[in-house]
Amino acid sequence: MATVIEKPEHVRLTEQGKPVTLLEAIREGMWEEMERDDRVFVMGEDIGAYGGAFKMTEGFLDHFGGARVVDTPISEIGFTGAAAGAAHMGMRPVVEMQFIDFISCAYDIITNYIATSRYRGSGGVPMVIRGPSGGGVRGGPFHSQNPEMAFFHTPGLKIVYPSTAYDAKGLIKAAIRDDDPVLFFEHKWLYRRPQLRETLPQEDYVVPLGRARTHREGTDLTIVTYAAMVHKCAEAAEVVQKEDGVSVEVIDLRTLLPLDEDAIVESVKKTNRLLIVHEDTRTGGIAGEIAMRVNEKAWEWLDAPPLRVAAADAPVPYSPPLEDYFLPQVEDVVKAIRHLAKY
Amino acid sequence: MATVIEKPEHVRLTEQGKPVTLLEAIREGMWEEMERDDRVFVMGEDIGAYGGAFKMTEGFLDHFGGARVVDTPISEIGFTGAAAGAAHMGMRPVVEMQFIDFISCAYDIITNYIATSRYRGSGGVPMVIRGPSGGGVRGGPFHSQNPEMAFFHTPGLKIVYPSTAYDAKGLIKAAIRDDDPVLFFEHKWLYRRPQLRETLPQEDYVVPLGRARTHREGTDLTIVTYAAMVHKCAEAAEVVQKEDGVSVEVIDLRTLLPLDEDAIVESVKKTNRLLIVHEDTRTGGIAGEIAMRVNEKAWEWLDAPPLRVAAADAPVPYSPPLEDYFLPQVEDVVKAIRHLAKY
Amino acid sequence: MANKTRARSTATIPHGLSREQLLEMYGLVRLTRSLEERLEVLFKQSKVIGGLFRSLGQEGESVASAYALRRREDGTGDMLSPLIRNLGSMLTMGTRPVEVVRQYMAKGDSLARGKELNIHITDLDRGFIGQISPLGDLIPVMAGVALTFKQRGQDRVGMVYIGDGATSTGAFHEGVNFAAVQKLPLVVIVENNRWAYSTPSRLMTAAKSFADKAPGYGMAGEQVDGNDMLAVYGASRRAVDRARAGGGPTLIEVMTYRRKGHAQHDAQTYVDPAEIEHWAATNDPIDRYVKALMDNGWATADELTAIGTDIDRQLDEAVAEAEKSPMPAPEEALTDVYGDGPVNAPWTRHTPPDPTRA
Amino acid sequence: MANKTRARSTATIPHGLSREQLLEMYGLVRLTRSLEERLEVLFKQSKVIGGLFRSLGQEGESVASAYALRRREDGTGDMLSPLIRNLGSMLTMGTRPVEVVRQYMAKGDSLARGKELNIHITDLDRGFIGQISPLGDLIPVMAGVALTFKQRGQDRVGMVYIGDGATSTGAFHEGVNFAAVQKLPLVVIVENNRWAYSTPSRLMTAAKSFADKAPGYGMAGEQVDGNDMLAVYGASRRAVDRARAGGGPTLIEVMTYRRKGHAQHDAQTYVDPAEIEHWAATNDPIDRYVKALMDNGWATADELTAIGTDIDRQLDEAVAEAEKSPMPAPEEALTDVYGDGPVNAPWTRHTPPDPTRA
Ligand SMILES: Cc1ncc(C[n+]2csc(CCOP(=O)(O)OP(=O)(O)O)c2C)c(N)n1
Ligand SMILES: Cc1ncc(C[n+]2csc(CCOP(=O)(O)OP(=O)(O)O)c2C)c(N)n1
Ligand SMILES: [Mg+2]
Ligand SMILES: [Mg+2]
Repeated sequence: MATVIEKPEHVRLTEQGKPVTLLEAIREGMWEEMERDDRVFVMGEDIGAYGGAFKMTEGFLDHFGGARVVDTPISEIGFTGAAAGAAHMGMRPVVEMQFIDFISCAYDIITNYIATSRYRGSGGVPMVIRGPSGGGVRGGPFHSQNPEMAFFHTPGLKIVYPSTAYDAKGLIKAAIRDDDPVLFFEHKWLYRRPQLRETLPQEDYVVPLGRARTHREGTDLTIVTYAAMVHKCAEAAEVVQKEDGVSVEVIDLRTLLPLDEDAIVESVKKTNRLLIVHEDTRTGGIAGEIAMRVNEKAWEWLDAPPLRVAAADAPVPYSPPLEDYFLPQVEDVVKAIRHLAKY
Repeated sequence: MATVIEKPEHVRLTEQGKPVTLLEAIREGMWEEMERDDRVFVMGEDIGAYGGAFKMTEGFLDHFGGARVVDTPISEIGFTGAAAGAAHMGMRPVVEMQFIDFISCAYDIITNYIATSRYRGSGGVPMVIRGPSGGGVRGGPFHSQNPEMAFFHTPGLKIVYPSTAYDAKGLIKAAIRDDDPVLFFEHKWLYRRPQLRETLPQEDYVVPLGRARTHREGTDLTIVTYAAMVHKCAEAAEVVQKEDGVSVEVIDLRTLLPLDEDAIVESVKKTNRLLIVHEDTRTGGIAGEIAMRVNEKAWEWLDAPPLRVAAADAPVPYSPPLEDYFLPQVEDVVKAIRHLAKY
Repeated sequence: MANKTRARSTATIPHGLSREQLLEMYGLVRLTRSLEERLEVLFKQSKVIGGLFRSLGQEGESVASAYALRRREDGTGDMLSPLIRNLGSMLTMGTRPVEVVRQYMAKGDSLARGKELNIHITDLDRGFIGQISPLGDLIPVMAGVALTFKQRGQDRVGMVYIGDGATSTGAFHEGVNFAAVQKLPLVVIVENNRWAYSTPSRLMTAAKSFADKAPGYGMAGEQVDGNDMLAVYGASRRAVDRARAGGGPTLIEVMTYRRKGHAQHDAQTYVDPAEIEHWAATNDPIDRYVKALMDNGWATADELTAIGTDIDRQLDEAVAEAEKSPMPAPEEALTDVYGDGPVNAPWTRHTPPDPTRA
Repeated sequence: MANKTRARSTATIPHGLSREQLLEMYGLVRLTRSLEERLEVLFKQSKVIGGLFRSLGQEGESVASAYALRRREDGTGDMLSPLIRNLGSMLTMGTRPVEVVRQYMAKGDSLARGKELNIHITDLDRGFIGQISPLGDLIPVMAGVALTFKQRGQDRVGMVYIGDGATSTGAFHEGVNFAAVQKLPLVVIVENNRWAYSTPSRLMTAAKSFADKAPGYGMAGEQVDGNDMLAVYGASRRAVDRARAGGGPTLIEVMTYRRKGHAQHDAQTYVDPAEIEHWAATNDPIDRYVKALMDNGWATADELTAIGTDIDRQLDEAVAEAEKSPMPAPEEALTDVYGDGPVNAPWTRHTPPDPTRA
């Protein structure tokens, strides 16, 4: 196929059987969806000739042309709203927030217009809003945020936050194919981590939305987490396995909304202990909802209180000693596991 | 004092020893603070000559003049941001959202600029953002919202949501005097409810932020709630008291952020059963955070799982049968109390 | 057949309109006013749930602007997004009165199934998209609609209304700028009715006119007498033609006046009654249109009366039909949140969850 | 003393400036460029944490605009809010180089105590308020600052910068409109440096100029050659005087050019190198200013060299001092969230909570 030949090298890695980073996986996923479905298009700031601040859409403009790779003014309300309008007309827009922090500028149009459209009778709005999220890169208060809880409380939205290259590709494809608006968060600390390189299936696949994944099996304690913390929790799990003989199961939520309650409940019924870990700040974080679901469905199975490890209740500070103190670290998770294991 | 003489009748009710509504209590509180402190001023849409959509500031323009009663264009970002600037210059602005739903338009500037100002080193931003909130008045999806969870997750903000006239007045005064930004939500279904009329102390008083109130004492079960639901819960408590002999304690949070963890924990240690009730939608509602705090501080005292009654996960529908089905009702609370009491 | 009933025509009809079209526009504007009057009666009978917004005195511009669009019923025509005061535009696009009454009565078979209020209604086939309350949001949304027309190479046009007050919103700015930069086929109608709720123009903008905003976006701009239906049609038509020809967006400021309060509860204490009276007496869009039709010999009094009688009958039927409509079933509160099925019912509607038996 | 060293003056100095002021402005713009060069070195040594933004080629307008303000150190002067590329404005307001270096190095004794980055710094006494990353937000904030000047009857003025790209934001629109309606003493400097990150002007606006936006807000507007420091000073001075006299806000578009990439990591692949070269060779603000000073006999080469030498020495000291500054203590991450005390430490820093013993 002519179009395949034209593909730049860096979106042909999977075809060549090469291991890809999380960033490359998402890029390939978007590229493939754009090839598969001419309703799909991308829109955002500096995504055309420049290829995006993180080079996610590098080569897209040349291949797909300006009608499907739309550079916008600095207008998060403007282009997010425009994406909704295009979706009404049958398109499947994927918009990029240059940094996910700026999604806050479009908060009204996302929660009030887009999320409620189907309910109000204006039809479903199949669109994806994606962008680089998360801390640990010395980005300071406005280039490090985890925005999930600003939207988790909005019925009508779906929220995805992958932790592996395989999932990232399968989930971005599922998100683009979904008939409802999906917020797709990409942890920038994971984007190019060599440890996350993975050889992906050559054939088309999706990872269904709304389904958690067991990242690591275990019998003594369940950790529910997502995004960058999946890897920190897995590290902690190794430590306690080795040093304490405690077997920890790590559940990667992958999709936060809708929440895979069944997967959580099932694991808790097996291990009887629950720790929730999120990089996002503590008060009002997702841990509460998870605890509440367990209260409702599996409280009798608990041998210890569900506890949490999270970032401190503060903006994300810039200076390394501050940010490291602010963010949850592996040793915090280890400490919490030990506490719960001997509870 | 000359100024007192000039006060319109409807802000002199307390002086005359008359019982006031929740709306009148807030109005009096603002008036008194403006008289007490010339740094305080009000700003918003249609708040001047018109006195605001709910007539909260009726008479203010005549008395305090245009420099302190500022009518604005339809610009939630604009006037909220301007309030922050004025606060930097030593003022204490109180801005009105015509309906609190439109606070979403100012989401970025509130969460990113205002909430973080002190942390970033730009100084505290003493300002109040207030407005009519809540459902049950057939207002449809954009005149019925409970916005608390959009902000509960933002360190740096305080959130107040009163349920009685006494508290409303004392809390608006405390909010205006506070050195940090306070979101002050006013349930419009309570605004003019005759049952809430109360004769207030003639002398100046404040209700401190961050402290819950025991609305009704009880020994068998604790309900943690706030705003309009306080009254629905009290009604449910009466029902089960009479019909089942179950003694329910109702805690009115009053301030959601910072959360009065101690009051919750103390009550739970006494009753050993916890029900959380909020009018806001279920997933990601405040119930989760409360459950998590109890997990952390009083799990051993629980004889039953903390459960919740909340609105359904949907936008607020307009038609009466839909809205009634959507909102938590007294009978739902009764049902939940009975379930927990015999757990 | 139309020829047979044609009145003696003394002036040529402007803008390439036919006499039939002039009469159709009359019917639409008359229907708009009469339907709102019916709704006001229903409101006073407490049959309208929630608020009611009147467009009295500005119905003409709604009808005349929308009339410039290519109206189809199969989703291939132009698209429009009406505000609460654009009932006339919606009727022009083909909304039936019974649909409007049902909507205001929060009925289960209304277009929004009781989930949304007043004329926040969408019908993609007939070409209208419902606004939501946060003002300005539909500007970017309609820019996106127009973007797809351009992406797809369709010669379709979008039209969106914005109040003088709502031009102050960030959404307006971002949406209009996006449309201008992308040269999208979008017509933005700024309805300058002198009031935003209780706020007069001078507290909304310091600009001499809202049309002055157009050069700041690099788009065409025009100010027009909003109560002269033919002038509004002409300006809208020019803008629509420009858009269809790839000439990009246009901002049209229509000068009109809101003669009623913001909504039913607003007693308009902030307005000099003489001012309202003046507009009613000298500058009513329907009066002016009727005069133009008669003075130019485009219609006879009898013809207009007949149209009016027919509308009144239609409205009797519409109200009767809407009154018979059922309210929605309570459980419908939980449907249509997502495309893949209803959300979980709140557990309190059933037995509370029992963590011992899950 | 100044008299003794005065060069032979052939032309009168415009805008009522003195020779001392001209030299002070030279010192400031030279300091700006040299300090950024130092920062670039520190960046390459990985001593700057996070990004680094250069204002190369546009330092002149920062200094010259800020220089039009009444600068005090006690919180009674004018107020300004600088963007990342307005290091020159901050230095003009009295920021010391060591403060800037500490800030970029994320030191504990920087003005933001390591909590915020680059030149997002506030000092209310010296009259500057730090921007935050979401573009446009400081326009309404500075409008509020100016509102208080008006409320308090103070004859103070606010100045705020906005990039060509950021004029597209809703915050810009709402803030400027608010200032115009309220006739606030605010000067809005639109820095048209032709780029917003990689986006050229034609993708940001379809307007002929950003100054064309002014009439749409009913405010004064002016376009000025941004690399002519005296012209920028003149325009800023007129706007400041107008604001102080109660004439309301002004929008000044300064025409300049961003010669470096958006930040250090940006290789500017989207720009024709010849274009950058052309600007560097023919239209550098410092070169032009030096030429004006010399051609008009307002300064001698020796004087300028002496100023430069002094600055370089100052910068050596500043960098050395900043390097010695300590990083913040980790626990400082939790302070200053609220005024009434630090937030609870995250429990994981201590023993996990024990619900059996609370
Ligand atoms: C963002 C936002 N802020 C406030 C409101 C409340 N509100 C509803 S209508 C209105 C006035 C609108 O005036 P205008 O835009 O001139 O339209 P008109 O009512 O005159 O047709 C206001 C302030 C709103 N709907 N949305
Ligand atoms: C609301 C928002 N969206 C996106 C960004 C990301 N961003 C940072 S700087 C920039 C370009 C700014 O261009 P311009 O306003 O022209 O200023 P300049 O860099 O040229 O000085 C962008 C898109 C942001 N900071 N804020
Ligand atoms: Mg209006
Ligand atoms: Mg620029």
